[in-house]
Amino acid sequence: MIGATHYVALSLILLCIGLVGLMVRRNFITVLMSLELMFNAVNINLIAFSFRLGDLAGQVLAIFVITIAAAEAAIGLGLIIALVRLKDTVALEEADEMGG
Amino acid sequence: MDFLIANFGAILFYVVAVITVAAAVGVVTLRNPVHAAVSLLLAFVMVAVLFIMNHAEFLAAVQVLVYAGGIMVLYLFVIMLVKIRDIGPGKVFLSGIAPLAVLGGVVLGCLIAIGILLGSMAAGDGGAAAMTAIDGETVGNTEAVGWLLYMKYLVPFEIVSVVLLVAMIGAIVFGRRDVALAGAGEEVEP
Amino acid sequence: MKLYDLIWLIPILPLLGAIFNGLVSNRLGLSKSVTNAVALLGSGLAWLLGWGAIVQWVLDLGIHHTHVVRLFSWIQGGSLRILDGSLAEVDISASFQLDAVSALMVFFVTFVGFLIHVYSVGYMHDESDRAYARYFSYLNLFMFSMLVLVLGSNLAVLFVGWEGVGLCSYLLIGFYFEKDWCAAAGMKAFIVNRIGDWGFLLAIFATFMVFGTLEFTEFFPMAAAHPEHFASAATVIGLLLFVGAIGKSAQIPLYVWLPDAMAGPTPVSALIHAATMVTAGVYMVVRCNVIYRLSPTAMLVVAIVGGITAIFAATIGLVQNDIKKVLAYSTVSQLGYMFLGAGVGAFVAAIFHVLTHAFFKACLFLGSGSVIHACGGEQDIRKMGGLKKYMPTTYWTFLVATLAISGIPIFAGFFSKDEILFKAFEAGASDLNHFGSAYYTLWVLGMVGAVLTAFYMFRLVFMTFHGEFRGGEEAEHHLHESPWTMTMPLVVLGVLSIFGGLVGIPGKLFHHPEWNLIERFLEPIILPIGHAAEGGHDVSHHAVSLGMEWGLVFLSVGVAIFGIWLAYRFYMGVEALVRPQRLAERFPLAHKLLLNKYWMDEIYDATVISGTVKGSRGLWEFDARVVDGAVNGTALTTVGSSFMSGIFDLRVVDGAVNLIATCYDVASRWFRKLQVGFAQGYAMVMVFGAAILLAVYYLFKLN
Amino acid sequence: MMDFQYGWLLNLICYLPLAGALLMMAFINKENSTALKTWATLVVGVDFVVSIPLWFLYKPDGAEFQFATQLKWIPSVGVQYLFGVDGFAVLLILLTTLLGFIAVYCSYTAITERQKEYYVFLLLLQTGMLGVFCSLDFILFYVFWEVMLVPMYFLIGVWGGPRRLYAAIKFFLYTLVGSVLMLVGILTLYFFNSTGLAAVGLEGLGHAATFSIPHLFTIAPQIPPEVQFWVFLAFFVGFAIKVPMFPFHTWLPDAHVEAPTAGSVILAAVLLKMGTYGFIRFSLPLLPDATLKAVGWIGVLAIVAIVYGALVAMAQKDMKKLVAYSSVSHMGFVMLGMFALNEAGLRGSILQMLNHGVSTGALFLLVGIVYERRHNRMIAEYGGLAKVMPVYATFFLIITMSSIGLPTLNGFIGEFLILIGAYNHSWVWALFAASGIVLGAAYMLWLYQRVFFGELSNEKNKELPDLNRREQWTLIPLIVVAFWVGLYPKPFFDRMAPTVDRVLQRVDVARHDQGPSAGDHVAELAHAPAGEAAGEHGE
Repeated sequence: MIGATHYVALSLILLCIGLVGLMVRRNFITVLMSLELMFNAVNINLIAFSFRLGDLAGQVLAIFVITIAAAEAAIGLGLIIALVRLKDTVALEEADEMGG
Repeated sequence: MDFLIANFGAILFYVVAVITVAAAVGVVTLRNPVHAAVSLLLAFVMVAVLFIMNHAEFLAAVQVLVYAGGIMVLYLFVIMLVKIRDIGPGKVFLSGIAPLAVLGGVVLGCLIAIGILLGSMAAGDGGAAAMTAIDGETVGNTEAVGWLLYMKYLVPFEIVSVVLLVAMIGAIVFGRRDVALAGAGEEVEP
Repeated sequence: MKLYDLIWLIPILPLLGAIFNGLVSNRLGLSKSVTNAVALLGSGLAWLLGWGAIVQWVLDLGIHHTHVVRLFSWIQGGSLRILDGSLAEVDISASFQLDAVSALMVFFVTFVGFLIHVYSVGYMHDESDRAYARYFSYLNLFMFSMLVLVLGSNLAVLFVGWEGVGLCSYLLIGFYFEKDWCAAAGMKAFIVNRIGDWGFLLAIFATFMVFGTLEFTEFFPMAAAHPEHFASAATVIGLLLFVGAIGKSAQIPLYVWLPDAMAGPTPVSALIHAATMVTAGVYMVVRCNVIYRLSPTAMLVVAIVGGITAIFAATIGLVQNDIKKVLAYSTVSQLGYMFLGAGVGAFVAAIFHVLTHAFFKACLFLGSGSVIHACGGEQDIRKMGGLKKYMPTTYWTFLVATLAISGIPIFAGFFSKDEILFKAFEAGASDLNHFGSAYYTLWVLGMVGAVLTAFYMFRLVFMTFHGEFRGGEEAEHHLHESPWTMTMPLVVLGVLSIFGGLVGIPGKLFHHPEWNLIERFLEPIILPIGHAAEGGHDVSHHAVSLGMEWGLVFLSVGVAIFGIWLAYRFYMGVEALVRPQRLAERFPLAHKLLLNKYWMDEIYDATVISGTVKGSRGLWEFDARVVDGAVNGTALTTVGSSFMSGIFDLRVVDGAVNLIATCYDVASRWFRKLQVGFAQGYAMVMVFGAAILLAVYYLFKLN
Repeated sequence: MMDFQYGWLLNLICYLPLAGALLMMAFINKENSTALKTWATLVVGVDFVVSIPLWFLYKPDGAEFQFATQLKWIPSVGVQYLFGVDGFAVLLILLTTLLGFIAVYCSYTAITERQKEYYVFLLLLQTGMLGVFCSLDFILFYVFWEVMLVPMYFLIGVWGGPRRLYAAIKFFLYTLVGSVLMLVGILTLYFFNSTGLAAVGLEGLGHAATFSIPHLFTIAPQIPPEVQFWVFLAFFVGFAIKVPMFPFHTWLPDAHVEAPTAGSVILAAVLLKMGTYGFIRFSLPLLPDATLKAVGWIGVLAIVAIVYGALVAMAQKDMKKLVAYSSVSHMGFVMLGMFALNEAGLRGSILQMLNHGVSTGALFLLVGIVYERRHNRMIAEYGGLAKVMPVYATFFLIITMSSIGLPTLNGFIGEFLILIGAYNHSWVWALFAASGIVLGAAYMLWLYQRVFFGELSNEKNKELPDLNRREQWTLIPLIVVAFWVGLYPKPFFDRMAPTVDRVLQRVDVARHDQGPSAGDHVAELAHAPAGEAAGEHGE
């Protein structure tokens, strides 16, 4: 029987994949997509427990997460545009002006 | 066949899970951003299936509509806009740490898994319907979520809306050519 | 309208005179005749009205009737819960009463007062018009106060007069205010009297708390009706009242003001400091005899203080050389006799002695004033002598009064003083209140005092009027008899000094008790106490046999004659003045002690006065240093701390901020190297950090 | 409780000086000294005249507060414009208007600089003082209370003696500290009444939010003792500084010494009454429980003030300082009578407030008169003045006698009732307090002797002119009042009796709550052995 454990495991695997992608990819766009993956991993978790605990609050929270994800995507993509305009590249390591 | 019918839920889960993980790996590994985006789209749809399996029909719809329909279009649009398929060779430093990063991700994942296992996941599958009674009347998931969203979580909802609005404006501002350049000009000066 | 309904007018008439002379004559400098007319009219009308009222009162109402005239409600203090738990209204009315004892006092106060007004016309004629008006204004004001005192129908009104006479005494002692010592003497009199008033006030409050009223006609019967119930309260009230009497009547230990009070003009000494005001204490004790009779303790205290004062002052009087000082100590001594009388229960005798003393002591003072006047202000008897031939009227009246005070039969003083001494003996004999031995002792003191009195008074007479004049040639030329305004009162008072005592003949000795007019007259004020039959006083009448009584009379006469003989031996004849000197040389310490009045003034100066003054200075220092210092210290601390906090703010707070900033600055130079600006690197660090945290968490949790 | 008849009269009395001051500022040239003086005198004179009807119109058997005015002011927090007086306040208002007149009248020659500002400040001060006595709303009261401080501060600080700034600042800060604490007390009462004090877990009384004093009287018995205690403490400090009670008195000598004559007169005659007024109006009826508990302490403080003030006065070399310390002593009597908490004591206390205003006011006037001639207040500089200034000496003597409580003058009636009230409370109180009478005589007569008697040794004093007509007329009204009170005080008692009765009723509510022990206090003390009782109350 599929229990919460399975969902959690899946969610964990997705999260880790997203995390690794976040860390290793140089393409800003891909990095953002990895982030989206991580959001989805979280959402899976929320929904699975929402169902099992019979509490709709989890679903509501998932809606918020999706919304935030949308916002993040908008900002992130805006940044990409700006980065491209500024440096003509989507390589994340080029945006290192914050370095000390 | 009986096995299939009896364990339809489980089988469906495993199938969907494998596809999701595969799509996720694709997102991370595919060089071409367009391919990565399509892979991500697949992952989103699979997650939507998982939602349905957990009686979150409304959320599944949102997932498909917003993620698959909205956000992914945005990604693709940007990918098209910047026209950069490959970003060329990276800096030396980066190529050195990639394995380390993979190691870190795996280790953290393992540790979390240990934590989950240790946390004695005694809570079995309740299987409680994601239905709820409102005013003595059993209603559907969408309606229930709507009630909750607009009654109990109205304020967070509104705040999130504002965040979204701000993000939209922010994106527009970032997207303006002159602002980006002016900002850059200032940034360059020591 | 009967005259006794107008008794409130008796004090008011002199008051009007005082106001006119004080505000009009003094300010405008009107001539002396106007002042005279007003002042004499004021006191003279009071005299006539007073006597008229008394006569009508006796005839119409009889001496047993206490006639109260209530003018208006004076102090309304609301209600108070008194000791027995009931509510009593503090409603003190301005009211006057005429009864036997006030009648007696009014009788001689108005009369002697008027005589002394007349005398003052002659005595003060050298003063400037304004000072003259001022003097008569004060004198009239005194008459007002004294009459309020004796006529007041409650303790509060009595206190008005009590304080009023104190004020007038202050003003008149300080009449020659340009002389520092006169002003100081006035102040001393007032303040010492105030100490007595402190007791008096407390007595008033205690009376109210016990009886709920201050009216004599209300609380005396209450006390008399329930002697056991009010006995302890009577002790408290009696003793407190006596504190007032001690101050006003110059008894030990508050007698010190009276000798100094001789700084005032001599008629003032006669009127205020001999005849009337100082006897107010006796009057008050007699007035409150009911209270005293309830309390053996208070009686004994009164008797002891009186007896000791009598002999104490007499010893000082032995060696004084200032004519007025001798008379002053003699007054203190005689007042002591009066209190001794009151203390042994001889209230009538006490007030009788007040009466006779008023006559002969006023006569003596006025005589001394006449002498001083003649000698050009000289008061030292060592510089007098032989005045007999220059001023015969003064001499003869003076001699008569001296015989009276010495207690020679027929003369006024004999009857009253003998009565007091007899009662003291009787109290001892009957073991009054079981204090018999104490009363015997007091009787002995009184007898010794009588010898001393006769001695020092005749010493005064011999040194002043006999022998040779010792004041020098020039002064001798000015010697003259005084004008008639001065001698007339002398003569009147002299006559009274002879015959005044006849109102109190001890009729019992002749089996005619009714001869003792004054005892019959004053009998109504001695209210019978509860179970009168069991009282000690009635028993005492049988304690001394008639023969014994006669014996005592002869004893006291003999004692007086012995004193006179002693004085004659010492101060008359060829060896005059030499013998006393020899005696003084033989007992230098005793002589010095007496001459310096036992150093009482010095002792007071060194203890009470300098203690108060030094204490007040110390307190002032305390106030300036400590109390104000605390305030200023707080201010200073506030200012200082604000200054310090300014520095603190600049150095420490700002410094801390800057220090932290510097730390960060330095640290950031190091840490910035970690900040490569590579976002994914940060993510990696986060991942590793999270991993490490988790690992650590598990490790500890597992353990 | 309120009678609104003739309400306009009270407002007229209160604001007439303010209007006068404004007109003076607007229309009178500051160079025109005669016009300034005339106008100021006219204003205060008219103010006194219009205040006289209060004496006749006040109905002792009428409503508690008469001549009332009630208007909305700040409705959102319940602040009203509430004016009204009882007999007690009527007496103080008359005292204020009389002394205000005298203060202006005595300043003609004493003040030569910045006359316009001076008279404006005096008039403003007058409005402030009258407002304090008229206000029946706590906030309104507080406003007037603070308003009063400012002109006084300037009067001392600008027209004062050499150390005027120190004195002015000390006066201002000291009284400000007190009044701020008082404000805290007021707010506590307000919040307690309206919402309760949630912080200490007390229920409010559920009434509408209001600062109205008559309303607060009605809730007073329900205020819990612990709240009463703290509010009482806050009020006590505020009022005790103003009275001033030992040990808060040290601002007084400095302020008096440095203030100009009129300032001293007003300060002594009226400002000090604010403190005692506050006690009788607020502390006693509003906080009866705390009052009963504080009786012992305040009694002891009052007695200390009586004796201490008198002793310190004796040591003074400066006439004004001496009179200032005598004020401390006299105000000690006022406090003692008040806290005897019986009719006689309270009546005496109120009467003594008036007496102190009259006598000490007159003493400051008298000292001011020689100061104006000699510019020196040191006692040692004088001596023998009775020779050159006989009229002055006479006035001084009468006032001295009034001050030391000679019967037939005002001081006696007050002290007599205070002491009989104190005796009624505890004979030990009376025993110690009555010694103030002896000491009072000692320092005043010693002063009199040193200034007026003796030889006229100082050359500078030989030509001193006696009082002129104006100076005499500043003193005569006070002397008339002194004799009036001394001989026939009934009209005064009639007017203060309703206030006294009401205050005592309000205190008695708490006394009955506390059971019989408080009532038997008197009897216990009266029978207690002297040593014990002295130990309790002595020191």
